[in-house]
Amino acid sequence: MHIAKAFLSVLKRDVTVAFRHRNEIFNPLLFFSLVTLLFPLGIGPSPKLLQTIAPGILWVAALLAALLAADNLFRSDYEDGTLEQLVLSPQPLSLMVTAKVLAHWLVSAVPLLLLTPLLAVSFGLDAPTIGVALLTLLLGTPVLSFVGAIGVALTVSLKRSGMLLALLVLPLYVPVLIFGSNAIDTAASGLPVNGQLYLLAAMLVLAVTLAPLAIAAALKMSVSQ
Amino acid sequence: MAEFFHMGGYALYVWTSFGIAAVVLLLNIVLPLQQHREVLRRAADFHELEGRTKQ
Amino acid sequence: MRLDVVGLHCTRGYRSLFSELAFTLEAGQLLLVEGHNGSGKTTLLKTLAGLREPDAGQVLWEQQQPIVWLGHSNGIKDDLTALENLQMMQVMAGADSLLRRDAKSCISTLERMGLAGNGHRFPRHFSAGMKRRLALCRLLLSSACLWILDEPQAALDKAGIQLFEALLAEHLAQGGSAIMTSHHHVGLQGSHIQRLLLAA
Amino acid sequence: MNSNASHVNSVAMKNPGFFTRWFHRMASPVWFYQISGKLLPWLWVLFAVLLVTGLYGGLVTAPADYQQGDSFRIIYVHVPAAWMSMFVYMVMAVSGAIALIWRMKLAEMVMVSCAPIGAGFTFIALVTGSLWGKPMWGAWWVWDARLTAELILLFLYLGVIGLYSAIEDKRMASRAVAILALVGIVNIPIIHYSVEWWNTLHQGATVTKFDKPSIHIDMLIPLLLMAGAFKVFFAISLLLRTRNELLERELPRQWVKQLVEEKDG
Repeated sequence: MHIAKAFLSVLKRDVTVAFRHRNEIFNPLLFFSLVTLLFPLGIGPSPKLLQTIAPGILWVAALLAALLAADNLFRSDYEDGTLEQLVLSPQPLSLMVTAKVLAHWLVSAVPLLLLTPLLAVSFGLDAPTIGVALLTLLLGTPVLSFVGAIGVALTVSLKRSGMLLALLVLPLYVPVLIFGSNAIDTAASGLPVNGQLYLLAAMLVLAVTLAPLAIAAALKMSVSQ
Repeated sequence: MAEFFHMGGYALYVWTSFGIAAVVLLLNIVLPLQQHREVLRRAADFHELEGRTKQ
Repeated sequence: MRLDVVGLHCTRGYRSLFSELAFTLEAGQLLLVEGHNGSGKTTLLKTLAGLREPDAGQVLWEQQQPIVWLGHSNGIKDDLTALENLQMMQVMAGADSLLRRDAKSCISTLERMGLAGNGHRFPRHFSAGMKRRLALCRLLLSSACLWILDEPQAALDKAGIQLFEALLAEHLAQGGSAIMTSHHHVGLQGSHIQRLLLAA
Repeated sequence: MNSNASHVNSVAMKNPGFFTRWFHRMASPVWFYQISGKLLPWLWVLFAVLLVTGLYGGLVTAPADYQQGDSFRIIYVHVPAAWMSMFVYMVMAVSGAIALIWRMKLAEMVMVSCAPIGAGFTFIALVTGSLWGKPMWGAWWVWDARLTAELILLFLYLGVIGLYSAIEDKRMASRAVAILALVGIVNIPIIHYSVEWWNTLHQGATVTKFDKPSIHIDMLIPLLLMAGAFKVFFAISLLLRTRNELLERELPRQWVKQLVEEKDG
């Protein structure tokens, strides 16, 4: 029972800390909307064209926003010494890490989900497609957070690790990107998408179960620098 | 012999492929050998320095 | 509670900090690790705490149990109030039922460490000494029997140092043991204190 | 790797069986350095034999493909390199797992030495794949499932190399790379199938000619010879790089001192 209490208090604490840095919550949001709005400027306003590329753009923007938001996942804990305490605590590290990544997902990805309909409308997607888009993002963004957290845990002890983090993590984001954007594309043409959604859900389960082990091992390594 | 090098008109593609493969494989041998000499030299300096400070 | 260290060897880059280091720490004993800067004190403490792997040798425990670790960094979050930080320490200390796990014990810990009334303030506004005192609350909130402390008295004023030494003496008296480094003169005397000089 | 404050209490070897003694003796650096020194010349001979017969078979005796003509001979470099790019990653991940679980220094060095070689093979596979695609589809880059997956594999290798060079402390860097390699090996099948799925979905049912054409026997023999040659080459380059890594890490040790003195003396 005590572990569940620890899990919840770590989750609660991380969310409160994030809310005390309110402006940091908006960064991924602003980045997401900006990147999405750059494409029409670059490619041209023709609605039909925008409709076909909207799924890909939404997902690539969500992916980059997740990458950007992931960087401060463990960094502040590493600098103020709480990460050392977490690694040395008798509580199971992979569970505590899951709580931290979940808190990070709640704070960074959920606002993104709320903003997606607005951006999707600007790309001319109809209501059911936006519904599917939200569903794919709901299933996909936790995978992005968990996989991104592995990269962050590996590079937290390095000074300038932004580019390296992208190099480590973006190749691992490819499957989520493929199925996520394709699901929206298929939904736009009215076809059933439950195949893609099942696969996204399978990736989510895989990420939630395996990633914390890798993150815990990586944090133990980073802490011993 | 010329016909062999002509490769049925695909000479450019075939020989470039084999050439690049050869270059990459060669690099994978030459670089380690250079590093080997360099590591030995650094080891020699280290031990020589170590030898001198010990006396 | 016995800690055996056998043939411990740690290096930094090509420089060997210490090798063939061996000692035993019994219950109720204090080990003072001394040495000038860069002699590997922190590396030794991190290795003993399990944060870092030695290049060779073993750190053998009678049985597995949690420790209290205090490094150079205080391990407290500036964005959590003092009480919230203490509550986190309690949770992280793990499932030992010896201590009451509630807010009252946190408040009494604050008072004991001379931080009474600061419960709802943020460590961001604390002085270095107050932050160190908050970090030292960790000692009271965990029932672990081994303390591994890296310069616990850093930034503490005279009263703070005396308070810490009283806590340490009490801990040793109750059969706990501790390993610490310190540049200040430790005011404790007695046969139960071992000194270890790292002369790298 | 239990999660609470576990201390390094390495298991005392009560009565080590042959395997454990061999396993740990194999880990002793000096033993490895001498053995690899003796092995390398033989590997060179084997590599030369396999390479010459493979090339001769592939470039001369093998009949030209009825459809692709002589350009199909690129297969003798492209396919072995593609196989090796996967094989090397697996060797890297396995040695990473050994390094993580048994803390064996030698496994760490083998793992780290694999990355550049694997990246080399992946690069060869990509370039020869594009050179092979040009005469057939008139485009330097074809978004074929295999080539795309190979490109992502190259980025995985570059990630491993980048991570290793970013961390100064070699022991920590190897631990990090071992974790990344294991995460990578779990993701590679997922990436392959999702790219495969993505490719068939967008390109419709055009069967790309990249999988080995229904291969005639005297086309197949040289291919296997070349694959063998590449594997032996991998062993050579791996031994060379591992020996360097070994010297690098054991530099201050006594056996390196004697080695250096023998060389100068």
